[in-house]
Amino acid sequence: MSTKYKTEPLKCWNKSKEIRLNYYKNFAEAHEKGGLRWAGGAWSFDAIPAGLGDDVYPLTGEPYAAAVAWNKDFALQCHEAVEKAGYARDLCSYMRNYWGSIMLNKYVFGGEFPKPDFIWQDHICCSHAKWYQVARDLEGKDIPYYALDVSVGPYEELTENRLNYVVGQMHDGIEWLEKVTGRKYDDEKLIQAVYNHCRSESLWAEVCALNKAVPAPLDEKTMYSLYVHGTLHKSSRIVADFYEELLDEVKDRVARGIAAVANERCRVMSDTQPPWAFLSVFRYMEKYGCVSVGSLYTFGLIGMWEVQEDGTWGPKETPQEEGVEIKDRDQALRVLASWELKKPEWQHFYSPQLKSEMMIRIAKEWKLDGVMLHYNRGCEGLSLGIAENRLALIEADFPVMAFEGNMGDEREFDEAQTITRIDAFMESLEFDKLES
Amino acid sequence: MEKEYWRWPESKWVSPDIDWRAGDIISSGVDVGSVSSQAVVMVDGNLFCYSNFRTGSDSPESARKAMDKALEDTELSLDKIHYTVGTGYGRVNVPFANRAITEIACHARGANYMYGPSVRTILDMGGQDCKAIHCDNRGKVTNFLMNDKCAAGTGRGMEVFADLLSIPIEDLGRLSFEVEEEPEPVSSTCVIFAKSEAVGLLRKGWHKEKVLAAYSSAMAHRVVELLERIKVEKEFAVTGGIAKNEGVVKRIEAELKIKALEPKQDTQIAGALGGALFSKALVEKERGLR
Amino acid sequence: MMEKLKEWYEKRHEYAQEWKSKTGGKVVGYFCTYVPEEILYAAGVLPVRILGSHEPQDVTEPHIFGMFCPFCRDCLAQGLKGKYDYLDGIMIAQSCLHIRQTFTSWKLHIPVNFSYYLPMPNNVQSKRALPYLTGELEVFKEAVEKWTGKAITDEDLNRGIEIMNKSRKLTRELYELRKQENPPLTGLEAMYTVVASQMVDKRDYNETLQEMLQKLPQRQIENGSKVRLMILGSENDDTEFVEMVESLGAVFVVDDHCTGSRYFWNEVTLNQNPLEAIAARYVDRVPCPSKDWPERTRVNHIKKLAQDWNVQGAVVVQQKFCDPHELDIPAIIENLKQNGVPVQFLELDVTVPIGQFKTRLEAFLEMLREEDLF
Amino acid sequence: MNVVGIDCGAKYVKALILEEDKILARSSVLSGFDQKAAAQGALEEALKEAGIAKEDLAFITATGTGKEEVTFARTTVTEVGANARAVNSLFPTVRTVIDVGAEEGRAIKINEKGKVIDFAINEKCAAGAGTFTETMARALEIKLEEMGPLSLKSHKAVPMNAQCAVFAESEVVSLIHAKHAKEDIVRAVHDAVADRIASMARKIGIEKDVALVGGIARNIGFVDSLKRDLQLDLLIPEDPEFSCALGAALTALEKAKGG
Repeated sequence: MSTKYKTEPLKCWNKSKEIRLNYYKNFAEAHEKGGLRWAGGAWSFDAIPAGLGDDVYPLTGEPYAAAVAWNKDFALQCHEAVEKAGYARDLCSYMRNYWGSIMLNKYVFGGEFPKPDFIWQDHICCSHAKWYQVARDLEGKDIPYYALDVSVGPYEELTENRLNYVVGQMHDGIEWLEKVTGRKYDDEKLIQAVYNHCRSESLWAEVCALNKAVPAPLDEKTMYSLYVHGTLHKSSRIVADFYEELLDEVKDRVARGIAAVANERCRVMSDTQPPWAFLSVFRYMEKYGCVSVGSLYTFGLIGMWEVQEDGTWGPKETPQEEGVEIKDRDQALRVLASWELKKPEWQHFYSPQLKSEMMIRIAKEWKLDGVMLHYNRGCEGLSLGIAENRLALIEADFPVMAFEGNMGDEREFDEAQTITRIDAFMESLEFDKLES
Repeated sequence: MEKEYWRWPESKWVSPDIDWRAGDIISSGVDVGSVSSQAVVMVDGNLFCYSNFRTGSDSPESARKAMDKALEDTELSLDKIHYTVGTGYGRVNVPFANRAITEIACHARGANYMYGPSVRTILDMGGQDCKAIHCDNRGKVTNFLMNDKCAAGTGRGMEVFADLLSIPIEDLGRLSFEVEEEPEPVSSTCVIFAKSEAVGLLRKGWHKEKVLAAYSSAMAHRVVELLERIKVEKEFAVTGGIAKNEGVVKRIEAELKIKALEPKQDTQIAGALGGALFSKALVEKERGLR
Repeated sequence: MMEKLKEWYEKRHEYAQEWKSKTGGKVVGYFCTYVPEEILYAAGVLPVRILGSHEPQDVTEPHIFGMFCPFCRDCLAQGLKGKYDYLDGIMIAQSCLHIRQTFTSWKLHIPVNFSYYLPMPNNVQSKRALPYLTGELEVFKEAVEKWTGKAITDEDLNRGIEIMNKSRKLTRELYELRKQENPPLTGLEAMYTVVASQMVDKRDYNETLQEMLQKLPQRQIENGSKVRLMILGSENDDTEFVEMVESLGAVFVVDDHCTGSRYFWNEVTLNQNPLEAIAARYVDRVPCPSKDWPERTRVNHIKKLAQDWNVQGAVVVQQKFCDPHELDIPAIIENLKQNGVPVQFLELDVTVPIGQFKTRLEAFLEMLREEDLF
Repeated sequence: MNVVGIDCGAKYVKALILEEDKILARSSVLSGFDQKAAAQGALEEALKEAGIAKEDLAFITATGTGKEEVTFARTTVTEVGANARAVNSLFPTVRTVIDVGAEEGRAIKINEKGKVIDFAINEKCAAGAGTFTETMARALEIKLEEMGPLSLKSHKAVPMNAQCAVFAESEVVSLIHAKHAKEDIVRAVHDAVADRIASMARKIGIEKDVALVGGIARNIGFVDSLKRDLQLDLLIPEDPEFSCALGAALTALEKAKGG
């Protein structure tokens, strides 16, 4: 078939893969290196345990569980093990993939499931703190567990009292870390980690902003494999540097007009985590010359944004770019907390409007023809208010296709019916299948 | 009118060597389920006669019918029965019953009689629900689980498939093994959608036996999930209509790696039988015999 | 004898409307029992809890995705159907995400002139929670003052505390009576009582309850022979369900529900700073599972209730999709069983298919009883 | 010019032949286990009825869940698109189309040109589809076609809680035990399906006029329940079950004319 644009594989693709696999390997082998393992959520302030030393390796639950979802058979074993133990089938499917791995004592990257030395969690949705409470029930009460609460309302209403609540828990957390690990805490390492954290998130936003270009240099399917680093270890130098490298390559793609989808003619975005075992639906959309250029999820879960002079969305300036020099622990924690509480894919916990506004902005600035909303039965947090988002998008004249599924439990995704929906959606947008 | 393949054979039985007139306590149990109804009459605790018929939309009617059929050619009449326990879905609608007891208690008691006091775990696969029951050596329930949210793994599901494949329901089990190798189970747990999934497979050119195997193993797997939540303690027995479907039972045994006890009587009468045994106990109480 | 409470339960809307015309005061509907009613009473505002109707409904599909609990959808349906049009304001105190959506969608689609989101801390086990909540209550108080145009003094706050504490004390006394071998009231009546207390002016409630507490000891009622049960789990004000269970020869003697004991169990301990005293009460109260971490404090609380009220069995109800409870129930069930309390677990939808559950509960009761059959 | 639209559905395959905008013939055959053959059969029947040969057909368009099986079709169109087109040609004032098939319910919002603005398809659940009423008819031991007239006799609403078709069956049984009149139960069944359909339709926002298509539109009892729920009148084509086939035929006509 005649192609409209040139395409090229990403040069940094293999490096990305390698970093990811090393991450999981390092966690498993931490003890052999005399290091420590900690487990927690992707939202955890991973810059804080960084103050314990460079040999402290995290395992964040969501990306791990997504990796399990890729392995349909193992995922199913996990779900059944969890259901047998009496846990409800409608719970967060990431959580169930994670517990299942513990119950079956199987690490999806090979070997037995590595037991963490301590749990460092945050509480963003009803499930987050409870997730590791159950994990501890399963792995043994002896695992020290600290969780901090960030539920202080939307960023636009952030007050000193609210920030103090979060920062206070961080201070307590550091004392706790010293107590349970017996290690001396190094504020300098914390400060560097905070810088890296902000750098990673700002850089990722800049990469996503480049996808405003037509043709889009990246499609969402590819972005999933790149943004994941931010959910693994955003405060590490490796991730920040990788995003620097990625940014240069994507800039170059835009300059040379390299496309992700050769016949791009229809641009959409999705929402919430995709049904990981069925990313093939994105390939199917390409038959219509349709590309998903991202979503608030891929842009805003780790990307940090702010409105630029010209009124459009762009990367948020890092503290360093703003000329802020972090001098001590308290300042570091304050910078970290207020930075993280601005996270776009979080504001909707307080009002669907905040999310609708951001989605409509993306739809406009990224030049979209329509929106595909994944009503994700696997994640209550990111599906929160999704029905209201749908109404708001339609109100703003963006056609919406809603489809139900589950990011981590394939039993709740109906591929055939989703394909039918895509056909009807494309038909309604007046796109035919491209002859192939 | 096309043949109704889902219709399972109704039955009745009378003991050739028991004379009810010589009996001291004549007790009975009537089980009016959502799909089938049974009546069992015992003479001094020995099985005298029973019947097994399809439940109509009027349960008092179905109860009466089951009892009449059971008593047919016995010269025994209802008024001579000392005590009747009603059980099953329509237990409160058994007009001539002295007391209603749930099918869970009755199945446990009935299985205890049918399979002996060593039974600890009973799987009852009825018309529209599926129960896993633990009991003690007297057949008293100690714990139970019931799937009342989804009809997958129930007799109703099998009827739907008998119709769909135009295979008499009693042949489903045997035919489900006539495949070179066990196919992937159908993915849908909902009876209605398992059906449309099966239609899809048939359209893909699968032969009936293969589709049947795929459904039977899905059903078995579903049931095993229920059993494992309560944990299977030996001895293990299966009652209810599906117990007659080797296609499901053998697959359950394979997945559990436990052999189920061989039934001595019609597995569908377990509930009514338990009712009749309770009736006897209650009469003895009345007479101050215990 | 308990008719008044049943009437209040059934005629909740009529009561609130009468209250408004009688007093000319404002009524605020609230979504979660973490709302500090003390401050609303201090401001002369009537707080009423918004609950569902248990009728099948088909109006929330466009607003709340079907994977969220039926209770939060049922509540929103009441608003969309106009049942609460008399409300002057709505508010929520942060707890689970499900009910939060009811609040945000309500705010979007049903006009009210006051709406407030109180970011009640989830980490109530942290020493940071108390100062934080105290600060938030200060902000909330100011918002109410701005709305009503009336300053709220410490005396007002202490009055609010007194009203709330009294209703808590009295309801505790009522629950104490249920410890008796022959409890003078049924679980259904207890449910009517507590839920009614969430819907009417506590002063009316306190008066009525005081009279009841006088009469109850002499009440002739046969509960002694019945199986003593406890009920716990997700939000549950399903009187039809409770009535069905008790019709099978059981009596509920205690519960752990936010429509039951969890609502009134703890009192405010007065100190010089009323707002801090109130904050302390909500931080230290028997928690909703969404706030019960890192340690699970409810497990032992529930075990103790089961022992003190001498229950023979527990009915654990789980609202479908109610994640916070789904995350505690396995641990609670295990603990109850270890302590010799048999458990019957049920997954509820707001509209209960009674028929399906009846058999299970009958069988459960037979399991606890029915020795006469052997 | 003659064209044909083939609707290859879960239960039936339907063919509809147009001569320009005039309907020449309709046919309907059971899908069975071989949809290809069924589609052939439907086409031949329709051709026979129309008294024309396959060669006389300028264009063939297929729709329905089995549209890919109709190998002799030149193009395909989804049920959503087909229904939009068909209803727009029959009732230009319609802005909302509700289509209830055997295993799926759909709600479609269209503009004055018949363009699809928005649509919703009910998630896998028989409770919002035709199969549900059929299953219930069996539980009640009455014929499907009796359900409609019977439920009109009812003046009492009996709430049905069970959403699962199979459990609704046992609930129907317990309603019978509870001595509810058959007509009231039948109405309850129709109300339950209507409830599901209305709930789905509200997702896209119901705009007047509203049309109901699909076989179930022949069930006056269901129509009554849905009207009551939506509190508005429904436009129903003469042959509601042929709506999809008609839409496909209209698509074919447009294609034939180089549209």
